[in-house]
Amino acid sequence: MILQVQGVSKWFGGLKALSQVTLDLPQGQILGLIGPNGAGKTTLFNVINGVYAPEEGRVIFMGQDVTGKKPYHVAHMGMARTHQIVQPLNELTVRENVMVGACFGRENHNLNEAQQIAEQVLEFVGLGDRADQFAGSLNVAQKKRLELARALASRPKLLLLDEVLAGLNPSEIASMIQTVSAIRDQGVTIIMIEHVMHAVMRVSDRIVVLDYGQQIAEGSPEEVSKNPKVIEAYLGDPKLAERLGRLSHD
Amino acid sequence: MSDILLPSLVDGLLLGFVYGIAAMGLSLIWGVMDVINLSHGPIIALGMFGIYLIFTNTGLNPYLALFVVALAGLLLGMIIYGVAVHRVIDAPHLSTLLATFSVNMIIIGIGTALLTTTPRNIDFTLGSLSVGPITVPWTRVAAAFATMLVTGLLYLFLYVSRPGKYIRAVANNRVAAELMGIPSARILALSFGLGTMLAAIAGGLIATFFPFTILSGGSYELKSFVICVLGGLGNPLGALFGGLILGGLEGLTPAFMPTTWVPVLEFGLFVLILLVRPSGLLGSKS
Amino acid sequence: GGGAPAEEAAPTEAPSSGVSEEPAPATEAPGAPEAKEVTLKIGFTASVTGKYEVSSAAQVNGLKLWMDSVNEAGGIELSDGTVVTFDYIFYDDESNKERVQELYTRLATEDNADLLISPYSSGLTAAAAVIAEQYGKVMITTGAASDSTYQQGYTHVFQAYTPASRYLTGAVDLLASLDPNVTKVALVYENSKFSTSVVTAARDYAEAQGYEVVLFEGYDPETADFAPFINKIEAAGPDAILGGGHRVDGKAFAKQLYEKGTPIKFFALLVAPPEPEFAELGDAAVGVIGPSQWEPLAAFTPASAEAIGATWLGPLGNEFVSAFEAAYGDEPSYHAAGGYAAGLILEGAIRSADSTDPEAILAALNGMDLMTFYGHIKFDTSPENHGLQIGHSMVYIQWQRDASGNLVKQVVWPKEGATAEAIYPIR
Amino acid sequence: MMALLEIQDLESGYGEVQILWGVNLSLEKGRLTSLVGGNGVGKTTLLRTITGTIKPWRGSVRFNGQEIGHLPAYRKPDLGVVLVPEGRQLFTDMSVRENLEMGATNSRARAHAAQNLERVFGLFPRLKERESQRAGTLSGGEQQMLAVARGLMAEPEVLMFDELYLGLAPVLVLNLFETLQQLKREGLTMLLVEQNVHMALSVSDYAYVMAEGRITLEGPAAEVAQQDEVKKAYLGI
Amino acid sequence: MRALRSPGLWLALALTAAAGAWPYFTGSASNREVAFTILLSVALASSLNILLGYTGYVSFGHIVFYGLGGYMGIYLLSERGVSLWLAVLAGGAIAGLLALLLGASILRLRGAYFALATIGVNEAARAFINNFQPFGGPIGMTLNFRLYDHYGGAARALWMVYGVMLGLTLLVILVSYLVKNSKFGLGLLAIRENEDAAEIMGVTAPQAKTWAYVLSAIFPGMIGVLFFFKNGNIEPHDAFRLHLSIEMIVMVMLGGYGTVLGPVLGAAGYQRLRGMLLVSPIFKNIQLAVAGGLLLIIVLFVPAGAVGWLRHRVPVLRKVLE
Ligand SMILES: Nc1ncnc2c1ncn2[C@@H]1O[C@H](COP(=O)(O)OP(=O)(O)OP(=O)(O)O)[C@@H](O)[C@H]1O
Ligand SMILES: Nc1ncnc2c1ncn2[C@@H]1O[C@H](COP(=O)(O)OP(=O)(O)OP(=O)(O)O)[C@@H](O)[C@H]1O
Ligand SMILES: [Mg+2]
Ligand SMILES: [Mg+2]
Repeated sequence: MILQVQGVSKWFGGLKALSQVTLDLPQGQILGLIGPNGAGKTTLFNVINGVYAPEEGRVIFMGQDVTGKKPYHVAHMGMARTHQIVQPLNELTVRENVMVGACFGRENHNLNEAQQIAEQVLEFVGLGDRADQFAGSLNVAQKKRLELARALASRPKLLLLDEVLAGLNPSEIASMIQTVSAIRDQGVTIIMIEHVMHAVMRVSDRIVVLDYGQQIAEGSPEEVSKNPKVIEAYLGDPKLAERLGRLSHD
Repeated sequence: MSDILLPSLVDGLLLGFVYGIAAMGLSLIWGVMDVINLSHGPIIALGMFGIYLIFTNTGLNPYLALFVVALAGLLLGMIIYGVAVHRVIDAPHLSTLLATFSVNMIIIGIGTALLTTTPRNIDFTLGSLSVGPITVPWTRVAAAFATMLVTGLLYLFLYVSRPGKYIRAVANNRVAAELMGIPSARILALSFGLGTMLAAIAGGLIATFFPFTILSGGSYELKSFVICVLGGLGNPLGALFGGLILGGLEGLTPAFMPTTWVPVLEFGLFVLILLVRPSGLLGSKS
Repeated sequence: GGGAPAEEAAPTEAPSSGVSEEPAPATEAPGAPEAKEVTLKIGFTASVTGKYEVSSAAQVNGLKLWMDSVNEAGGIELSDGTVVTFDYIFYDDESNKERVQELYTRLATEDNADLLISPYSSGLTAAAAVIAEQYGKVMITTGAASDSTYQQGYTHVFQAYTPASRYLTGAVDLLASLDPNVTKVALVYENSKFSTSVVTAARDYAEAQGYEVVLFEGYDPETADFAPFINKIEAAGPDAILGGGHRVDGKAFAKQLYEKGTPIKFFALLVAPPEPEFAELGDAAVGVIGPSQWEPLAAFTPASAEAIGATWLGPLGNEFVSAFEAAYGDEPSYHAAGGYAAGLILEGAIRSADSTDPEAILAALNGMDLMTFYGHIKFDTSPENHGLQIGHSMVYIQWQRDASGNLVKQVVWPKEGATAEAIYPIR
Repeated sequence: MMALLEIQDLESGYGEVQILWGVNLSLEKGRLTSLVGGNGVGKTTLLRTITGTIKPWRGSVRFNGQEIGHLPAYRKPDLGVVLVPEGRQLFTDMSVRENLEMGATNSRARAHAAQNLERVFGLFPRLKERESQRAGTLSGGEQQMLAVARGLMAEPEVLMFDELYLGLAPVLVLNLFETLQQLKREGLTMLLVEQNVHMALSVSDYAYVMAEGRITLEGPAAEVAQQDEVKKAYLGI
Repeated sequence: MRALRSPGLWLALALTAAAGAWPYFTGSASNREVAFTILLSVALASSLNILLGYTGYVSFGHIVFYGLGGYMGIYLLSERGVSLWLAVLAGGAIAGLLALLLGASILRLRGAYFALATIGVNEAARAFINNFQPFGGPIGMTLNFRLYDHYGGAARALWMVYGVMLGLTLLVILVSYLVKNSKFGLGLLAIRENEDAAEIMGVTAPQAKTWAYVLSAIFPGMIGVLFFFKNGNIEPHDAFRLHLSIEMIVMVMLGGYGTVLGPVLGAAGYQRLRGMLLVSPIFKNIQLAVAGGLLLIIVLFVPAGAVGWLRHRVPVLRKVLE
């Protein structure tokens, strides 16, 4: 198990954003994390990588208890993430943004190595021709790719992807899915938050569904998509869901 | 010693009101526009001279003159905003600091040339109020009342009135405010004007009981920084509260230790509070 | 620095020779037969901006008035026929130390000033003194009362003011003469260089006279609100208060002490009271005593010079006052008189040296025993305190109401110069 | 039918970089129009130019026959031209409720603010639950709901959405689908800018396709969806 | 080292060295004094830039390090009789130490609150020294003129101090450059742009910030000793003058924050302008207002600072102007 989340709860004032969430993640898998808006998915990421300390429960990463450890601590151990609401380093160039990931991530590269890694990774995500631009001048979709590039540059063991597909058109989604699979094939374990159902269903080995901070379902994509609780809370009316499914699978 | 505690506390608190109103101006501009107004001190001093000049030349009651000074402060602020700040409000971080610093230099430079640094005093008194061991000049009591009134009005304005909410919206996200139909440039000018108006009022009130020079605003500016932290940025009630704490502290400290230690304690405590409650005593936690 | 600077700087290394190598007209060979005119340049910085602006401006006005009167009178004629006139050059020091040395170095080297006057305030003067001494330029200090500057081994710096250590001692004497029964005094002071030196000396003096110092406490220089401090003073229950600091805080202190109705018999305050604008305090000013370097009413005459065997120089007090009023429109303060006196000191030194040679002027200053409208001038020449003023002493004024109810300043001490009896007790 | 908003030969960009190269587009009254196109082709830039956040370089923007291209951004909502911007642009330090109030600042919407508030709370019950929470702490999807709701509060005549569906859970996407139909029935003119080309084309009446700062294709949505180039480029088929 | 081959570094060093050599060529003590003021500002601004420009933390009270260093140095010189060299090192050390202690605590604060805390620290330090008798309390300390004799008399001593100042300034610029072009510097820049994101990417922000703070404090501490040694005396209000602190920020912003050359140009330009106005026959009586007006014009029309503006306007210069 590369990651174990054991009975994690997180409150915001009176709001219990996460309630006794438990999951185990074997190396090399892709875990899909889905659920309605405000279910606590991003919050779970924040707890896993140390942005928030949970009130209850433990997070164990690569056999070490990292509950309440700072984000940079887990980053050094090999955890990287992207942000749903993009966080570019605006007044640095795209390349420098990625170099930060390479320099301070798991492999602790020096500047020269980091620069080479940055070039590779930027090519990989399709931002190669924008390397010298300031990150602030990218548009939102490009910034999302930059997020991914930074995360990859740190050569992570575990990658947390928060809605990387949002804002991409279907053909772009298709290519991003390939990218994600390729990353997994390099041995990186991935947790992926997504609302683009057909994509999650296609790449995930397993899916966890959150609703109001509770784990309401867990299983293979097949199982989860048939789960009535999931259909009610997340997919909506089954008939419409079916139609939606058709639309997405065309 | 106990017989000096009460009078000193009263003295300190009364002054605290005025500190509060001075800080409110700084806090408003800082909290709302993210502009650290380094011309705050000189504007406080201009407020003092406003009252002084009106009073010595026309004999008008200082409290009536305060209305004139307030209005002039508002206009001056809007002009300063238009001339010196607006162009750089979107420029790199801190450019506005330079802009207001230049305004500071200009006001102090011209002010020194025209008004000299001779200490001035308004020969105006309402007598003193004596209750038991406490003797306080009425002017200070009046200033406290004026401050409460202004604070109340400002609070209502910011949190209830429409333009007040616009101010907070523009402060938070200018692009969005424009998209919602809010004329951000005008709103920013208004905010800046309000901030300087408060500074001018504070100066006017101080002038009714302390002698001053064109440079006297400096120490109130410094205290305003402290108070902003005690009360949290952008919140008028917080500023008032912070002012009272500072005033109370200044009043009581001399009873327990040499008076020269007041600033050590004041600023030491200030840093300490910042460390414990990083967004101020009244600010939201974390 | 490497070798180059030392070589480059060689001319300035030895202060005394540095000056003689200057191509200053003053040092032309004495044998020249026809009468020459020599213009000596006086350099200084003034606080055109910043907190010392007012006092500094007065000082500069006084100095200019002296210069104009000397120049208009055709200059100083030396026995060899040389006529000495003066010119000045000054820069703004902004009331802070950052550039004082830069500007004085410029005055001493670029501008070739022959003689220097100090900036206003002890702090700035201390920085300027390093430069004056280094270039071997005579500097008359005025508006700089601290004793410490004259304890650093300087040989070219001479003080026109009565030093801080003797600022308030006369007030103690005055109190003793008014009421032998008073024993409790409070010494309260601005926690800054000048006032701390003054009250520390005054405390020692008062204690030596048998007074009980019931409160000896400073307040921060930025203080505007004295109310809590006054409460503390009241609790200590002194009969007399001595101390203060500068102009703004002094005014605020006096005003609030009055408003609080503190029962006090005697109140002597530094710096603020002699200033004309102190009258703006109205009733709060009445009875306040202030030490002053000089007052328009002080009457030093050639006769008083003779009495102590000193040389007399310059105008009488009333002549100075009317000339000053004619030139600038208002009554001169002691800072203005100090500026004029600094000029007179230079003039006296040149006259007695009968030369413009810097060494000769220096020697004349060391031996100076001069009386002017400003009072007696004599310098300590011991190595420990060289340049310290030992001739001059303070006068003490008190604000009183005259017959028609107007506020006026009266000299109340020393007895010989007094123009009125001191009001006592004041409350 | 008449065009409520008519855009002709519009050119604009950032600094010296030109992004739009003569865009022609018109929104018929009461119709739901969508604008689709790949990443970075200038869709957002077009919306910013229409609202006045950036100034048009050339060309015209007419609303109800009146030229509005030169007006500053804050004048547009008064006319009824409202944008739900990309990246949401919420007042993150203000509460959910205050954000909604700020939506209704223009002169037309003020009077009906209370009614409209009821309505959007009906559409997004989650916002009602979070009424006094600071907008910046909402989840991504909740923020998107708030942005849409705030746009509706402005009582627009023309409502433009930049990436309406971004980050919304499927269940909400379906709800919004219904909502759009409802708004259309009420006579609202809408422009939908989307990456989700399937969704956009399936809900709208008319569609434009944009590439490299120009409109390359237009027509009824169903027809556009059948075009080979569209299928290839955007539908991933 | 790739960094040492950068034209940007050499440009900044060469400009400073050329300006610094000017008094040596003219042999003029007056020029030396002018240059000293400028170098002092360049060094202060460049040090501050490490924190303000690279890390994005606005230290309003940075002058506390200069003041404290100065006090420590003068104390050692006049009361303990140590040599100037030791005093300068001690000044730097005490400043660095204070920054280290403070860093662990106040660097947790963000944005405006950090700025305010630094003001508090400066004022508290000033007020404390004002009451601290070993350092002379309000009277401060004065150096005996004979002390300069150890350094060949006052004249030589001042040339020597100038030489040290020049060396120190070049060192600060070098350090500033090395920091910017190091991995450490990249971490600082990331913190400046978005501290939370930087931490998530693995930048150990608390540590990095603290070291940036310490670095930016050491030099002002050493410079303080030099200045007050030259000045001959030290008093609390001169040592902890908040105004100077603000001027440091102004200089950094004028030249362009976050660049190596920016603070150099900004400080030199600002001091030159002020220096010229002070001695200008026309303006000297209202020099403050005129300087303010000029500053305002520059700020309004070149808000990114000189270097920022040049980099923007003339992209080819980006390689040269770091
Ligand atoms: N800092 C915070 N303070 C208060 N409430 C918060 C905070 N952060 C998140 N919340 C609330 O916690 C809940 C969970 O938020 P979270 O961002 O984890 O949702 P999510 O599952 O990622 O949703 P989405 O799919 O919309 O992004 C939401 O209701 C949100 O409003
Ligand atoms: N603020 C800006 N400054 C400079 N260039 C920008 C800015 N915003 C966008 N751009 C550039 O303008 C081009 C068009 O961007 P725009 O955001 O209009 O595309 P879009 O069609 O909305 O793309 P997406 O579907 O990814 O949102 C892009 O190349 C982008 O990098
Ligand atoms: Mg989320
Ligand atoms: Mg877009």
